[in-house]
Amino acid sequence: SEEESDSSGSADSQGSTDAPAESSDKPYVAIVSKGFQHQFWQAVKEGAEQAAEEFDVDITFEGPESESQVDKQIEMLQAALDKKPDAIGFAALDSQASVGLLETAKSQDIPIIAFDSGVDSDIPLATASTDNEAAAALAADKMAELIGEEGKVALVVHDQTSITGISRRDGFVNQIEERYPNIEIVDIQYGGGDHLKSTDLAKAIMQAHPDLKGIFGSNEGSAIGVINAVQEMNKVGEITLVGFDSGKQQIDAIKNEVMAGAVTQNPMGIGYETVKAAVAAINGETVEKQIDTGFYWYDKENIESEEIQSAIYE
Amino acid sequence: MTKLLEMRGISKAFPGVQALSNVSIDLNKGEVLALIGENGAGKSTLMKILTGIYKADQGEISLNGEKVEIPDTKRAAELGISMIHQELNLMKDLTIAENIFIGREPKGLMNLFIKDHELNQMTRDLFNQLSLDLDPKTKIEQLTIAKQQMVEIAKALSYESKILIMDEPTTALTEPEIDVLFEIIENLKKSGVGIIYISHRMDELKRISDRIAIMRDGEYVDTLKTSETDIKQVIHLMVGREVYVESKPNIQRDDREVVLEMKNVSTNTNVKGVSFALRKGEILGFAGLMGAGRTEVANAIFGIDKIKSGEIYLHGKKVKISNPTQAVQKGIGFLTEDRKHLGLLLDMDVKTNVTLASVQNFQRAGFVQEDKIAKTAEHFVEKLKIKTPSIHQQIRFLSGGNQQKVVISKWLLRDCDILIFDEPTRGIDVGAKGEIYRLLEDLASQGKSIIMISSELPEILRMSHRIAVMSEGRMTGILNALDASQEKIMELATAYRE
Amino acid sequence: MEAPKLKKTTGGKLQQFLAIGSLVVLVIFFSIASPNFMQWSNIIGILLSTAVIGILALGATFVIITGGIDLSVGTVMTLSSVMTGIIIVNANLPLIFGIIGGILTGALCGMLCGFAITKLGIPPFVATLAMMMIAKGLALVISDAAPIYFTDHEMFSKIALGTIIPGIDIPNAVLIFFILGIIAAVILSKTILGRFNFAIGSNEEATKLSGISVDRWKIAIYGLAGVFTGIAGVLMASRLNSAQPALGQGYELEAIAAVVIGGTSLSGGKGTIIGTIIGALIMSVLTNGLRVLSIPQEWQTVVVGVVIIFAVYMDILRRRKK
Amino acid sequence: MEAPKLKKTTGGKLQQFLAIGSLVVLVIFFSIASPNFMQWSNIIGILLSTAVIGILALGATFVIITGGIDLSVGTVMTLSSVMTGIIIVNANLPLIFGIIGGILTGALCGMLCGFAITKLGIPPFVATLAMMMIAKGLALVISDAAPIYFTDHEMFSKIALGTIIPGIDIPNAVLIFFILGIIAAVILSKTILGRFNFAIGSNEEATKLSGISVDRWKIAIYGLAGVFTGIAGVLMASRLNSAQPALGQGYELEAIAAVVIGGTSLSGGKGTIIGTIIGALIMSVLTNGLRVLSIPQEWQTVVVGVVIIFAVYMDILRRRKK
Ligand SMILES: Nc1ncnc2c1ncn2[C@@H]1O[C@H](COP(=O)(O)OP(=O)(O)OP(=O)(O)O)[C@@H](O)[C@H]1O
Ligand SMILES: Nc1ncnc2c1ncn2[C@@H]1O[C@H](COP(=O)(O)OP(=O)(O)OP(=O)(O)O)[C@@H](O)[C@H]1O
Ligand SMILES: [Mg+2]
Ligand SMILES: [Mg+2]
Repeated sequence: SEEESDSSGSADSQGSTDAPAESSDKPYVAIVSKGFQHQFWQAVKEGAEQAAEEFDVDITFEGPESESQVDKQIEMLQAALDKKPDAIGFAALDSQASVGLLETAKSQDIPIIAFDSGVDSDIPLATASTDNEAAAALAADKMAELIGEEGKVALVVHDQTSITGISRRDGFVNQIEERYPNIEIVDIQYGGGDHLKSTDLAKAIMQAHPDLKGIFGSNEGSAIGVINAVQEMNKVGEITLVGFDSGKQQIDAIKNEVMAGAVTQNPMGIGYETVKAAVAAINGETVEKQIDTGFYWYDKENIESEEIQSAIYE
Repeated sequence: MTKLLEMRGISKAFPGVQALSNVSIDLNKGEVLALIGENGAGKSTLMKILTGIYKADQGEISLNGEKVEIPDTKRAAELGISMIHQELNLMKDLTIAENIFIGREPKGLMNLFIKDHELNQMTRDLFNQLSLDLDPKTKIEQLTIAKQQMVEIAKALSYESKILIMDEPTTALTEPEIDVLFEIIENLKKSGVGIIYISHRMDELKRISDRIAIMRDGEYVDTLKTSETDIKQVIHLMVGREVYVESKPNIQRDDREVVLEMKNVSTNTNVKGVSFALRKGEILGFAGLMGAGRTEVANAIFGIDKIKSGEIYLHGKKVKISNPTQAVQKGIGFLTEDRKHLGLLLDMDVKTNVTLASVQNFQRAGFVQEDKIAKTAEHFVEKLKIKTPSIHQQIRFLSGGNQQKVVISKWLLRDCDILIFDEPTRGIDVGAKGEIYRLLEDLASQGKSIIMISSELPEILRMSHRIAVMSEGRMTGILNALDASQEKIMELATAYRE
Repeated sequence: MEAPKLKKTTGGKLQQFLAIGSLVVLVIFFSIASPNFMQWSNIIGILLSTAVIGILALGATFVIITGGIDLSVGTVMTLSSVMTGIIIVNANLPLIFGIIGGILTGALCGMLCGFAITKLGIPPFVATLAMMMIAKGLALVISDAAPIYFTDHEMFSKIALGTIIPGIDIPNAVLIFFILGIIAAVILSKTILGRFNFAIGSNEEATKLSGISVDRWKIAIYGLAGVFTGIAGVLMASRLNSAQPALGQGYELEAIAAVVIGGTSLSGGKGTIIGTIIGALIMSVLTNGLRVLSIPQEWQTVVVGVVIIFAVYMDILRRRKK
Repeated sequence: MEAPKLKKTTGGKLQQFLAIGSLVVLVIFFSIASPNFMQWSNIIGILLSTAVIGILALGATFVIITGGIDLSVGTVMTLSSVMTGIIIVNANLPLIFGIIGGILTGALCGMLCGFAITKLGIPPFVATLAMMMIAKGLALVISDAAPIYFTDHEMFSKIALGTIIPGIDIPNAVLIFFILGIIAAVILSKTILGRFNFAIGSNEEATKLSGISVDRWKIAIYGLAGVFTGIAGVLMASRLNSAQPALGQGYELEAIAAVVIGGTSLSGGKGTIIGTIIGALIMSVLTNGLRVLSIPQEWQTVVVGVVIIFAVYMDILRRRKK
């Protein structure tokens, strides 16, 4: 889709996202995501763009600035509908709040493909997602293993109310509580995914609990905050860090053994599968209802493996 | 007979200043009591106590023989006391009518909705009584200071109070408005209203006051019957020393070089084809009625108002001055008539205000030389007898007249070749006026050229070498001081008035 | 005082008429640029997305005209919707109680701000900043940091999204916004409260000297703004069919921006409701238009910034010409 | 007449001395409440977390004293760090170019705001709001919405986290903050720029009529504030060892809050640098202390809100007593 420069004349630098539906005969898939600035969503976008090129469709990709902006996302979905797309990819910040628009889409015969944590409704034809809770539970298992199944751990979570924040937090906490009675969760704080705030916050947690054995950072920004914190407090090696998502700093920290390892979803896979399913739906093909894009634990040992390399991003 | 008002033994200290100590005055029905004293003597403070703005430390107030407490302005209004403040206190974004009847609007429907039509009609009726010609729906910010002053007066009158305080009501007014005001005062007297009248214009005292109460340095001096005293004596009691009265020799400066010339200048504001020349060492008086456009001429010179047509020459060279910075760089200084809004940094101290226009001269490599500033400020405080506890005092806390002296100092310090003084003695006491006259004359004799806009004809006549008279934006004549008189000026000033 | 201040003379009404100009230009531009823009559903979408911010902005207009500012509107709105949710869903009381409860929450928060500002002398910025934080925390505390869903109270979502005029597909939220706009305009221009509002913003000292109890009126004004905030909260909850406890932060800036773009001065004393409505519409037309044009999101913010400068500058030029 | 004079001269110092009071009370409280609070590492942590916001607040102090406001500091800071990243990492130029580039970016954005405010007559709120959006978008555009990592430029992280004084474990960022504080205080109180800054904030019209080119000075002041913003951006990038293009929004409110809590008046003409520093410290001590006490986060915001009201009220009471 890069070749066409559109009528509004604004866009070449941003590659394929700016293709307007009306200036092309290609099918158009509007993707409304949960975010767009953060690395994770940029990786989803990249996967989606890959698929768009492969299947020769136009896409647009947008999302609100933070995962609490339920209403902004709805406005984006509304605007997307008004553009009469051939299909919509949608990762709901709050499924309930979007029910009305999803029904509108259904009545207009616009197929919906859900992605990321999905949409709690039977309107979407397919859902390309991973199980955040299970992924966080895996992180909890790894944490427990690394600290010898006992001691104090804390969480730095990116959001207190969004689905990803809640399910990663709960996935981790529940797993620890169910499986590892000797591990105590001493603190859960929320840093909004802001690297700097997460750093200061993780430092305060370490300050409050000098005997802390591990910290889990629930997304890239939180994980980097945790990494910065142990470095600034000179406690590298003393505290076991488990992260989530990827990104260069996290990968480096894992390679340098500052962080023990992290769970990653497959954001590019999510984006790719979403568009792929959308194209299939446009062409009237049947699509698989659940497309599990998976999640992986990666650490120093397996980071170079092909499977991991395809799931992580720098 | 019981007095309408008695204030007994009033004392008031501001942190560090004894503004009033043991002051007593009284007022009869149907009487005008003039309250005079130097700048900072405590006149305004005394009146603010009477209207509940300040609380006296000591002393009592009785109305018709009954002791009263006045904790706030609301109570004062209820007791039938209203005041025209020295500093304008209007809400500039509201209309004239809205200002005058604020808090007393005619209300309909559940006492929530304002009947604007009625409100405007009430205002019109009021203006008719006072023979004022203003549209009630005009916003205050569109009015000149003089008109704002008239609105303040109308507002105070609208309360139909038993006691009316006028704190320097005429500083912004010209003769015709003053005549109107005095006529109003006569009528009020007849209906039994007691009036306390504060002014620094000594010539007014004889015209309207019945008695004169004199204050000095926060203390009560004496009360005299106007008919039994002469002004000289009053001034002496008030100032406690001789004042500068010597009248300048009216030398003509026609032979001198022309430093500033306006040729047929018009602006979008209120200047219509004005031409005049200002010579070196000359004091050129600008006379005219309110709204004549004198301030606007100054604005045009100073680069505040855009010039639509015509030219300005400085030292024979045509110049274009598009903002005040350029004007000052070209050696022009402008003392504005609205000192509160356009002249002073009220929250800053005396020394900063005095040196504001010349900070460049008090710096080395961008750093301000505080000691030099302090020394200079001290010098001016002394020279102009600015009554302030120190040069570190915030301007806000100075009395009106002393604030004016600070603005004058600012321009004296700047050392401009051409100085435009718009109402320079506004609110300044007789003693200090004398000092300022002397200063202006000194400046002129040093070769500075001065445009002095003033609404006080005696002042204009006394100070000017020549007198330019304006009417409705036009220059109607330039008189030689030697053959000028009040009558000739008024004739020219009303040339374009019907 | 005359010369530098002479900028404002006549043309108050004309000027607003012209401020609509910027809006019209935007609408025309987007209509030409994209056939999808000028569609009933999109227009309704724009109006719907204006409603909540617009109502916040209506309240903020009153506060800003006093010369104050209200940073708390975003999170107080959230607190109001959570309160509505608790009353309706958790306590299972009739809708009307929830609605009134939400509005009262807003009013109470507003009056508390007014109290802190007048009686304690805290600057409006600080007082409302503190209220912003307090409301944000409380919304999370009382909701247990989880959304409250109105799914079992079907009527509730009709408040915002139902259509009361048969045949015409205008959601109630939009109607409510315009009705509130009219009410706000009437309050501001025809009532005592409006008059004192301008008087306080114009010269608080002089207003006080005129014997008006400025403190009490200010508390009333902040309380009134709180009522608008509360209504916005209820509408937000209804529209999302859920009370979202983490929403709202950042809305205060959007609301203030709408007010200021609409020509109300942050230094107080000047402002109009119609200006605020136009300001809010400019913002949402711009956001929507750029989305419909599929401009990349990072460029959207840049364009919005540039257009705001441009629109306000045009407005200033027009006024100067007067 | 000592007293009113006292306010401005000796009292000025006394009052700030007392504003420190609130800070001291907080510190003592937290020290007693948690043994983990009063530890060197935590003190340093607090100071480090104050540095970035604190430096933004230093710049904002100048702007606020003119009677203006700068909403763009958060995202301009981000834009500056991205610019630094592009110069150092993408263009592979020496560190110093990156640092200067970042600072100049801040200065340029500041001056552009100043230009829009003075020459176009756009109100500061609108102009800087627009700049906020523009900078936000541009940061994403030029970084391709991806962080830029300084991992191959090891020295870079030393700018914020290295220690220049041998033996004493104070990170450079903290030193830089205090040095900038001193510089800012000197500029504000000893230079012409500072003098005109106060004059403009006190009465812009009167300043103009005294022949001072207010426009030029204002542009300079916004530019100076931009320099501080740029420095904050570089430090931020150094501390995170990466330029994060999506950060920064919201920092402007924290910076302004620090300024205002420090006693600087939003209506201009009044303010001190030491007040701003104390304001910033109060905020970060409070945040840190509550975290160290492991107070649940939703309650933290509530407590911060209440304490801010309380601290400012104490300050007002003390001043009134004078
Ligand atoms: N609010 C205040 N705080 C401190 N000092 C004040 C305050 N108000 C007045 N003063 C001081 O009290 C004294 C009396 O001031 P006041 O305004 O009553 O003088 P005045 O007689 O009205 O002078 P003028 O003729 O110049 O108007 C002055 O020294 C003044 O500086
Ligand atoms: N008929 C009018 N209608 C509206 N505005 C007017 C009218 N006449 C004059 N003005 C305004 O009044 C101002 C000029 O009056 P102003 O009183 O300042 O003149 P002046 O000669 O300087 O008198 P003063 O001695 O009072 O300063 C200008 O702002 C002008 O626009
Ligand atoms: Mg006085
Ligand atoms: Mg005049």
